[in-house]
Amino acid sequence: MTPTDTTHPDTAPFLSLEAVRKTYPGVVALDRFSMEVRPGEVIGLVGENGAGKSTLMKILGGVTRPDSGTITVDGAAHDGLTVEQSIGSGIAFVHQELNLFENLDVAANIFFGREPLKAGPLRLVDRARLREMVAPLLKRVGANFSADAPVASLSLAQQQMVEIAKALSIKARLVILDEPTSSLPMAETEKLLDVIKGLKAQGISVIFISHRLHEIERVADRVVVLRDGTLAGTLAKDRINHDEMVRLMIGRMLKEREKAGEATRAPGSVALAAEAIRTSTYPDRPVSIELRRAEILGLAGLVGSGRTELARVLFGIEERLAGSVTLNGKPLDVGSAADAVANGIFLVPEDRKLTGVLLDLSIAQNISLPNLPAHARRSLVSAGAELATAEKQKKNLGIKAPSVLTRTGTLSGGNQQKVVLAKWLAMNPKVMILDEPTRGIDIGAKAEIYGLMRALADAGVAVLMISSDMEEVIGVSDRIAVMHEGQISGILDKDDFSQENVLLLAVGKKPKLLQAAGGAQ
Amino acid sequence: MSKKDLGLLILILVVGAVVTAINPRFLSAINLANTSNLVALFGILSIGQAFVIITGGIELSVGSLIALLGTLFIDFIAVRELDWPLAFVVIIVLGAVIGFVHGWLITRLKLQPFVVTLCGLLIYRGVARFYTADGTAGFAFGQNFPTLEFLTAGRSYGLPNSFIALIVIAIVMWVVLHRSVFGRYLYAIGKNEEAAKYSGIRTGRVIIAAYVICGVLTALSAIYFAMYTRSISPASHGQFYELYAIAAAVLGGFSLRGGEGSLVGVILGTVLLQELQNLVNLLGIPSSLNFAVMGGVILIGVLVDQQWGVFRARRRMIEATRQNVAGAPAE
Amino acid sequence: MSKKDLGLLILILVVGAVVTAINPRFLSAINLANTSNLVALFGILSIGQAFVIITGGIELSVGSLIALLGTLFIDFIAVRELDWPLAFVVIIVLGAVIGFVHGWLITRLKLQPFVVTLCGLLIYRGVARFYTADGTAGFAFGQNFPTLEFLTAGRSYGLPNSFIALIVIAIVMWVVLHRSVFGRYLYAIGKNEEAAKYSGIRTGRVIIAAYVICGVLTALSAIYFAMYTRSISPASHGQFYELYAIAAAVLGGFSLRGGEGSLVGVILGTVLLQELQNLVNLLGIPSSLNFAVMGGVILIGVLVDQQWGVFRARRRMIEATRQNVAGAPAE
Amino acid sequence: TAVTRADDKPTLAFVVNGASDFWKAAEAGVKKAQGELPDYNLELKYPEQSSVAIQQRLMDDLVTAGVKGIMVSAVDPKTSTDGLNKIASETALFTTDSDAPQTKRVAYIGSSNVDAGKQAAEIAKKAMPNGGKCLGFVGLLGADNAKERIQGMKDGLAGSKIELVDVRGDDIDQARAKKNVEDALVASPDITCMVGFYSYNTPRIYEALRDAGKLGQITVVGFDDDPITLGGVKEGTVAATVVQQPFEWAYQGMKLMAAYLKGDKSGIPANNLIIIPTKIIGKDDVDAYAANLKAMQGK
Ligand SMILES: Nc1ncnc2c1ncn2[C@@H]1O[C@H](COP(=O)(O)OP(=O)(O)OP(=O)(O)O)[C@@H](O)[C@H]1O
Ligand SMILES: Nc1ncnc2c1ncn2[C@@H]1O[C@H](COP(=O)(O)OP(=O)(O)OP(=O)(O)O)[C@@H](O)[C@H]1O
Ligand SMILES: [Mg+2]
Ligand SMILES: [Mg+2]
Repeated sequence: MTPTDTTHPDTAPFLSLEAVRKTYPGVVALDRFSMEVRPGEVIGLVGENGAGKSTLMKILGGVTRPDSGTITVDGAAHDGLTVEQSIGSGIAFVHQELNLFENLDVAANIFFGREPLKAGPLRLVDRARLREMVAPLLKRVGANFSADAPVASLSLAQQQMVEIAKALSIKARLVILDEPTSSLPMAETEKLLDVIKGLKAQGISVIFISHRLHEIERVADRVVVLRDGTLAGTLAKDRINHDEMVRLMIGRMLKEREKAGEATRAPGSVALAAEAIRTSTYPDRPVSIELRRAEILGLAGLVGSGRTELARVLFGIEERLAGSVTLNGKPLDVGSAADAVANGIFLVPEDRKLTGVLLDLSIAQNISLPNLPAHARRSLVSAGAELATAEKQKKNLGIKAPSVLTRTGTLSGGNQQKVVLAKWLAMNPKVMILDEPTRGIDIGAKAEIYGLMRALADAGVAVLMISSDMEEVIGVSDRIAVMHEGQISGILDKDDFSQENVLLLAVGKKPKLLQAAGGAQ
Repeated sequence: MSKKDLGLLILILVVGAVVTAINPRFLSAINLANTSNLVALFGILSIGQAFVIITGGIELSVGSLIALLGTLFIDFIAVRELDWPLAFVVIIVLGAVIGFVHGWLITRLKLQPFVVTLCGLLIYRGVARFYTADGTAGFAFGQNFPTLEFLTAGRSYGLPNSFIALIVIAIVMWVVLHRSVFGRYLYAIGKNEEAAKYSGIRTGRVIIAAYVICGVLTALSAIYFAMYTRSISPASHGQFYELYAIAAAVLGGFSLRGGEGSLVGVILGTVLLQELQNLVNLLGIPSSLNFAVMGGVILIGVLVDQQWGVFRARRRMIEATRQNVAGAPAE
Repeated sequence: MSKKDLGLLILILVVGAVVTAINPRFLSAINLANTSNLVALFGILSIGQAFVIITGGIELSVGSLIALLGTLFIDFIAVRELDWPLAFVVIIVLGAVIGFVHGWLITRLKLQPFVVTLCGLLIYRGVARFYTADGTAGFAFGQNFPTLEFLTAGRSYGLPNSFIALIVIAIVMWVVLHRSVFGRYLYAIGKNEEAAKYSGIRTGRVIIAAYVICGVLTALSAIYFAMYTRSISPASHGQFYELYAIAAAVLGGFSLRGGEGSLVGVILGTVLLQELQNLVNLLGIPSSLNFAVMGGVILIGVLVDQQWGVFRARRRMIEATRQNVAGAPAE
Repeated sequence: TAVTRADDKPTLAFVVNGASDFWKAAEAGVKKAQGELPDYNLELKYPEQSSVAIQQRLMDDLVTAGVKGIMVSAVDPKTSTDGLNKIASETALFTTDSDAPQTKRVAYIGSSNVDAGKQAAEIAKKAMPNGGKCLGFVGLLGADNAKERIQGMKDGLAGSKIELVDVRGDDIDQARAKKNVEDALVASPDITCMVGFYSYNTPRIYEALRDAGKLGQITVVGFDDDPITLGGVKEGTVAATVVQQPFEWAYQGMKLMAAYLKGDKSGIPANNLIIIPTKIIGKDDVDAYAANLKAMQGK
């Protein structure tokens, strides 16, 4: 395949990569990769999970060194960059995994490493100026929190915004955004896309990585597609479209678009019901929700609307302050995640690195962990049983890894997510709660996960899917519940699904319903 | 046996060979028996510590506990004239209860292990000293407990019975740590407690169990130590033993961050430490250098292990690269 | 001053009031001067420890370092008859070098702080004991160093000069920790070293600097302690002082996980610990209970702090609920 | 211990150098003196650790608390001159156990460690007329009392065919104390005599020898009066032991101090030294000594 590159033939690239190669033990993450960045262009970078996108960006950010190849910045060739060189060359980097200091406030985080100083040898921080400098940045990303807020008190999405503000604060020539929207809901995503356009207008280049191809379609001037660590092709502005990107990414057309398929059976009886429960974030807002068997209930809402909190309470990780929960009509006391698991209520958490998987354990050990007694005889773990289960799940879910004994930490994000799913699928779910299940997951895997969710529902499992991706919520759910400031503001039936309705409910307004009798109140 | 453990074993053998060359009595049956007795006493202690360290915790109070429980044990049987099996059970139960309280404070009240057990270190010794009014707990002359003494300080077939006890305990604990569901939970919690919780493990209970195991083994070794010295000044008995136990675990490849280490390792670590102490006496090195020798060897051991790891990782990477290059044309 | 520090201050004042009620001599000028002198000595030590703890590290060797550096200092000026300012500088530089080596081993060779400094604990005391052949380092009868003695053990306006030194050091270190870029990096590294690295901070250098600061302050307090006792048996001098320093930091709100704590906190922690020691002696509590009292108070302090946090969070929640119920009809 | 109040009867304190059973007899002496001195509060104080700084701190606090007289067994008397002088300037300071002659202390009451060492040499010479090789065991090699006892013994042995080859330290860790004896039996099989310089060393020697089946084959010279030591003496497996008389130090010392504070200085000799000699306890005296000890301790 010959890469075609027709953008901006007139402006000279200020940054270029030549034949870059990077290997990890047993994996070639990047090979024979070349690419150029010109001033003021927005490059969309796409590829399946594990294609090497983050690796590439880490090389540009100076976090990892390539094994071979050259990086040329302003005519100077390097074997690899250091973080300082990278920052010095005007490269700002928002990492895929968040890198904030919870014990510092927002302002300190944004200008971390570049604090304005008072005069004098002591290198004291000029706190007044710092605050002045932060205010416009927060406004630009549309933050709803103050510069003095400790980062520990922010939600994941809000932290994502801090990261973006941080990247904007650098007088950058190139801003790298590694999946910045993966945990951003609709409104904030819009703002981010505007920010990208603004950067472009100022002549700043952007490399934008996302698995949400429609976002790429909207802002990219050029799309670079990675497959298995090599350049699969480049698409000029006029050739950027969904199907073409998918074809280059996975080497064939995807039959199904990212949908879960229609329900094949009618929703069953209520499986899990929560009645007037209160969470610690919104102790004043009782929430009630019913999950039916054989149904995918989508849960939408704005940042910090309390969806994750609800999921955590249902899973028993967080304390329930009030209210009751019933499973199949019987009262249920979930005091801990162990109780939930024992009752077949499983959670795929939002933050897989910290809570989803144990990065240091092998795939097999991760999969067997919640159900270890079943893989043991007389309390002694049977390695054979463990491997058998893992192999089966690896095959079922198509987990890409050298073997089930591979350390989970070396897998790409998408494959890690599949490991999380695998451990629950290996058991017998009654209720499956998925918090942003496709966060950071490539399009092929997404389709697979949607398929899995549908298969679960078809098998009679009650599925609750929390998602900030509008297309996903509408495309996958059988019903959609929307949360607004800690409460369910309405439930939409399939006929009433529309972006507008979900957004209206998310900001606490009434939706436009086909039948006046349905859903929300 | 892992490569790490093998390295440690080789170190132990090399040191042993050098000492034997200088003073062949090192290998005499009596010296081996003496040393293996102390290996047993410290080994039991260190296995307990290892169970806590693997969860990412630490138990600093074991030295003080050895003083307190030893004092109580001797007081029970020598002064209060309890039957020794009863006293034995009471002490073990006390160890378990103290371990439970530590675990409970750490998991339920979310205090840091270092803080809880540091307070334990201060409190238990104080209580022991108060209990004897800063005196000594010991047996009267001629006071004898033949069965107890045989079990703790006696020998069978030339082997100290304490060492036989260590072997039994080590085998049981090896199975628990490396083969059982509980052991797997310990490792998982040590690696990432939060994620273990999200996998439905009752992490609190598992951690408490680890502290209880540590408490029980510490109590057991407290009894052994008491029967070895037969006299206890609570102000100094067992001082710094937590450091011995931690050092043995660290030498044996445990990471204080949790989630790493093997049972064989901690035993080998104990053996090396006792070998060093033995060596200082046998070679007539000034006693003042005892600790310095210990510190130096631990540092060198850890350094070599670390540098060896770096070297191996680098070599593996180079090999992987080579393989890939070789495999490339075939694609 | 944070709420945590305020709580500690109140505790100190309450304890002080109770002690005064029982024995009014607690507030006598001489007692306050004696106690503030020890607060100064331990305070300087604890500030150093705090800088290391904030990075998520720990420095266990300070007790042994105090023995080693104190021994050398007295030996230099009393036996080798170096000029004391020269000896002073040499000791401070030695402290810095040792701190540097610790930091270097931890950051460059990636050893765990606990392990490195545990080895330090063992080695430095051994070296000190070897240096004096297990003897005592002390001044000959009538040997006097008026200026040095005035600076270290003298008083100005009734205040011990050591305490004045502590105040100066505390102010400087407060600015460094809470207002400077370096201080901010320390907090950041303590919380998330990886992220700090990604932000282009040379985390290695910052951490090494923290250990150097700790080494320098430890060396300084070693000199103060030497001039306070004027005699050092390296086998016991400074034993357990690392625990005092760590305890002061923990009482002062530091987390051993790093990234938390304030300079005011560690000073207040030191004051409370010294107040407790003073109280035990003044109220005629058996000294055997000294450590137990210390341990008990630390445990209670940490527990109250922890439970108070939980309680406040819950109260806030209940209030929020109530507000909402009240506000509901208005919606 | 009673709470010391500012307005109470004057308090006299006996400050020891560390926690040890050795001082139990002194406690008994203080108790007996208390019975005869109703106008005073007598206290015996243990510092929580055997260290100069902590003992100094304890004495500073006692002075603050209004103590009128202190009798101290200083941790490090030779070099603590200034600290002790500071105390002496505010209260009547007496030293015991080991003297600090360069300080302004009123008097020293105790025994001579050098003499005690010489007595140990006497025991050895009597038990081994044909000479032999001795190995010593002690807690803190650097401590003054250890150094003086060792020196005294060496002086006493000078000219005889007995030699003190080495002294091993154990940092007051009893497990190490016992292991040191075990290791010594392995490392130097030609040893014919062992000396326990600290009170707990002799019992550890006794037990290690018993475990090794060598009781009676090796001459044991003891110090102090641990029950096991006395038992060994009685049994004949410990040649003899050199005992100090802390009971007398405390009893006589406290009475002397009380008299001194009342202005009666007649009890203080010109050289300010009140030596209560150490005694050798052999097989013949051991029963009487043990009975007396028991009576003193009120057991
Ligand atoms: N530290 C590491 N050690 C070993 N292998 C690694 C490491 N980091 C990445 N890899 C491997 O390198 C390959 C590329 O990973 P990379 O993170 O660049 O993928 P990605 O395209 O960003 O995927 P995603 O969309 O899931 O984020 C993967 O196979 C991954 O398993
Ligand atoms: N660790 C935390 N400490 C304090 N407040 C938090 C924390 N995590 C989240 N919050 C707050 O709790 C509220 C609800 O957050 P939650 O994560 O449940 O929302 P969500 O609807 O899942 O949104 P998101 O899209 O961010 O996941 C938000 O206001 C957020 O600021
Ligand atoms: Mg990635
Ligand atoms: Mg969420």
